[in-house]
Amino acid sequence: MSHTPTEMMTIAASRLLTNDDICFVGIGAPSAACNLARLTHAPGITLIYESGTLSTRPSVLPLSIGDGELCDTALTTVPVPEMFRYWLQGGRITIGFLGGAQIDRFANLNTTVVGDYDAPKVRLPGGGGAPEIASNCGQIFITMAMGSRAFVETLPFITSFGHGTGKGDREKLGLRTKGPTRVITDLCVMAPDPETAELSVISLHPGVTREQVQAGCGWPLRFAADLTETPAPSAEELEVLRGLHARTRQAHGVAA
Amino acid sequence: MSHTPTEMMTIAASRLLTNDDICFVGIGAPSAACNLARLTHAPGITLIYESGTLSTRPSVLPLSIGDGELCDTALTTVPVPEMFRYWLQGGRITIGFLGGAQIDRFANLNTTVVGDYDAPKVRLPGGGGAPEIASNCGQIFITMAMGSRAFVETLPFITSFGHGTGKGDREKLGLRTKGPTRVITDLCVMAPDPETAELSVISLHPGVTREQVQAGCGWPLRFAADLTETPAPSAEELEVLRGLHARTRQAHGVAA
Amino acid sequence: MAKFVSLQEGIEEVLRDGDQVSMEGFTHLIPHAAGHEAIRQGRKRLTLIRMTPDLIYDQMIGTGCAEKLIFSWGGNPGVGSLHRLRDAIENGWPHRLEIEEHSHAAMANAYEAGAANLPFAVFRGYKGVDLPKVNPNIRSVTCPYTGEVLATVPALRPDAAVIHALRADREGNVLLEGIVGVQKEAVLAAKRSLVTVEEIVEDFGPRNANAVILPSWTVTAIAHVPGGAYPSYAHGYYKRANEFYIGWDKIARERDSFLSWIKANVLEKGPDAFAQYARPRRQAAE
Amino acid sequence: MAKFVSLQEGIEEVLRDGDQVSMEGFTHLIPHAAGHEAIRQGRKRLTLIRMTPDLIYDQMIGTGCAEKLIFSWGGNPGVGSLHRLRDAIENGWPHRLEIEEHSHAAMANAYEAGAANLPFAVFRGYKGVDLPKVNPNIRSVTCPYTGEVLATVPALRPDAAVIHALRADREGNVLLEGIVGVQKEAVLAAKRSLVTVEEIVEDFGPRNANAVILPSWTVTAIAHVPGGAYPSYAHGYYKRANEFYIGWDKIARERDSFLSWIKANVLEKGPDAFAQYARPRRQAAE
Repeated sequence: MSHTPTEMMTIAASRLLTNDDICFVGIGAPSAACNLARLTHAPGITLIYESGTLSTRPSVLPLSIGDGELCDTALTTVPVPEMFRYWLQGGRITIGFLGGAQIDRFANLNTTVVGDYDAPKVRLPGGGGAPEIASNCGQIFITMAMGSRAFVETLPFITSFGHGTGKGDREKLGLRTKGPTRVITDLCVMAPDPETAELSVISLHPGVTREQVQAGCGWPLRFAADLTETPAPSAEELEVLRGLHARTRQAHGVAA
Repeated sequence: MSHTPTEMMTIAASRLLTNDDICFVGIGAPSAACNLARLTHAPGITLIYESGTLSTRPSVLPLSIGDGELCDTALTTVPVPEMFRYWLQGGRITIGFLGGAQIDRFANLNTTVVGDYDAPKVRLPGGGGAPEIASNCGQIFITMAMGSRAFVETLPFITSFGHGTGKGDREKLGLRTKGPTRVITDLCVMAPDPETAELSVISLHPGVTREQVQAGCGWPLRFAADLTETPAPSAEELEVLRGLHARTRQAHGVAA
Repeated sequence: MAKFVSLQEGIEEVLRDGDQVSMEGFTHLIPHAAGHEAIRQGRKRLTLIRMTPDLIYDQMIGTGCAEKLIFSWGGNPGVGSLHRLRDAIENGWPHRLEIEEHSHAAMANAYEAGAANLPFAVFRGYKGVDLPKVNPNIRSVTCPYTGEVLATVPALRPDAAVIHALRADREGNVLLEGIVGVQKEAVLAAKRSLVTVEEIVEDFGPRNANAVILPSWTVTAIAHVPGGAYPSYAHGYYKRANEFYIGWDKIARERDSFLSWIKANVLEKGPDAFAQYARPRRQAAE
Repeated sequence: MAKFVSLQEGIEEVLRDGDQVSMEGFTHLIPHAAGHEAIRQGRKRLTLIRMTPDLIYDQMIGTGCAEKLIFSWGGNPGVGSLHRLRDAIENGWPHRLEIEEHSHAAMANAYEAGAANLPFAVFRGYKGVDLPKVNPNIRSVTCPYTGEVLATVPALRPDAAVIHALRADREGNVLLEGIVGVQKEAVLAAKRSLVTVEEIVEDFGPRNANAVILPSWTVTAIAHVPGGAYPSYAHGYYKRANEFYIGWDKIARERDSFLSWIKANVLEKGPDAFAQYARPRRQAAE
């Protein structure tokens, strides 16, 4: 079966999740990846949405983080202050998923503003849960489609902290969590270099060249010495993901 | 109908409560007084027990502050941290009821220890909710049976703060609540003097003399210029109070 | 004790020009009908507080109700930008909008502190990020035991809280269920509160002993506004109108189409315009 | 994920000599059976933490399990003194007991801070009272916005939390209902936890969307111990045995009668001694 780059991105992200993970899930690609994992190789995975729903098992993807479907299928639903105090800050989340409008080579993210903060060129939605998701989850997976306006040399604003200016910066801030360990894009998968914490490409999706990846990135990209090819989506992965999207479209009456 | 001093104490306390009050209720005489008020002249009174039960309407008196009866008849029950944060510290309680092993002339209370703290003669239960009830409720009613070992010249330990060493001490601590406004005993009712905040007797229970009251107090007691006699319990008050106690005895299989 | 009022009376009494107001609802139970009434009554100079200022605040900002916004995520969930919010920040239309920006964790903690009558909240956050550089209200305290430096935010203590809830009983107690967000905290933190409800019942009947209930004496006024959360949803009554959220993107993108929509759907309508979206309890959602 | 164990295994695994342990329950759901098992297993040098150390801690202190007590109200509720606690503090029997004393507000906030993974809690309390003079852990911070000085306590982060709950489902999720006290906070604040339950059900079935539930992955071990809260109670199963609380005063008053009672009712018994107090759900309490 052929597949789209977005499907490859979602499937590559889903493969990183295990039965034992407790995921703080954002809307969009992360939600699709987490639920795909739950419906395939990780049926015991625990999904938490910041609206307060614990251990939720939606049969369709939510359009927002507070859809009724999430609550209906949750073990229980807690107030939002409790979610941020007992559950996120409580250190109980193993994986946080983040996306962003912009990312730099150390996996810092911007979702706040392009241009000057006080006189913005483009005002983005803001951080929401991201600043504390980035610091309080055991590790962070980032999913973003590549493009030179998204993968940039310098961020105008750091909304959530990745690896700062390089290895050791998290420790200097007193952070004991790992921060971003994988960036899953529509073209490749990146990971911070063990020595420098700079993102390097560790696998290319099937059919994607180094040049294509570099073209979608605003800084000179590094490639890991043992660069591999991301395994193509299996028939089961594609089937389950497409089924999920089809159910979602039917439920919402929209493309999602 | 004749009545006991304890009945008079409970009834005198109940009369101070109104339909609009929101009471933080302790076990014993306060619980009886609050429920008597609810079953007579103040049916709309709101009773809160520190176990988390909001707007509870028990038909029998609880033996502890966490009896199932309180929860069964409550509007809802909140966790204990929420009780102390949103409800007590939240400043939502108009009346707090306190008792104690010992009281001084400025209505400070001791329920912690007699003798030295580190080598106590008598170890009492401790403060429980009292320190913050005393500071966070709109005003405080104290109910205690008189006796020269209870009404003392000097407290060995201040468990909860009344009026300190006199008028103005609460303000100096930044307290905006009134503190103790009435002490209801088995012999009389006292109130802090408007000028000095020292307790003075404002009404004697029927048949009680000034000498009897002084005999039950370890400091030279002041009597208000307009000293009155506490109205005797009405037939209805006694009937409702005794009915409450009878139901309680039957439910608990014990005297309460 | 809460009094029962019409939506018009409730907004008149509870929400005043110049107020700091929280109209909360975390995707679920967003008080849209109350927002429309505030627009109709021409409220001005409001400081709008909301973790997720979505369509309701886009509409209030676009019609000029707000002079300031305190928020943590301003987008159309699952869809994209809030164009009226962006137009106000980027271009000062219809007039300049001051912003005070936080993270969700900060806002949630600030509501919690407000409900608890504390002047500030402590949490572990804002590490390594730029928001503290542009928001002077983000400060810190040092733990007196470990020496750790933790972030602080001022407690939120709005003049008014406006929320939508599922049911009120005859005594004016208010019940929420499902995704309860920060609404209870917003009401307990506020000086005045208005709750619009789907349904008024004689009493709540059998329920979980720990149900989320705001006692009558914590609420200023209650208005019966069935469907009042649309296009948000009311758990067990009606579902979220996702198509409206998607359609809003087009309506709000241009000033003209936005103003036309407001005229036809807010200014020329009344509170009962929402009744068409109401559904009987437990049928629509199952 | 929580594993299902016998009470004996659960105490062996979760509660170790020298631990700081919270055996919580605010009148309701006090884990008496687990306390007896700890006595039978001869736990030593424990720091016992509890807002209201009632009979369960009186028994553990009298049998020498504890070297320290962190508490806020130590009495027999509605009855009077805890004689074994007093004998330990006043006379050092069976050995010296160190105490760290707080108010309820401080303890409740300290559990909340522990569950929230904060090193300390802030609250408005301890004004004008003597406890800060004898407890160096009561300190203060200054509000960075208003300058107000507020009280602090260190967060409680016990090694072990032991609670009794109503039901667990087959996945090991734990449900509480009624007076829920600080038990959820105690488990979330602790490194290890043991929950004894009245009943194990296939699943919880229809329930309030906001029911108080501890997910399986927050609990170390679950033991099925029907009646395990007696003489405390389990909401909807059996009532509080007030007569036992009253009778305890006489048993605990003298060392001899206490030791005899422990021998006959704890040391010579097993966990199933509590089964006689169990009642089917919703029959005893209605």
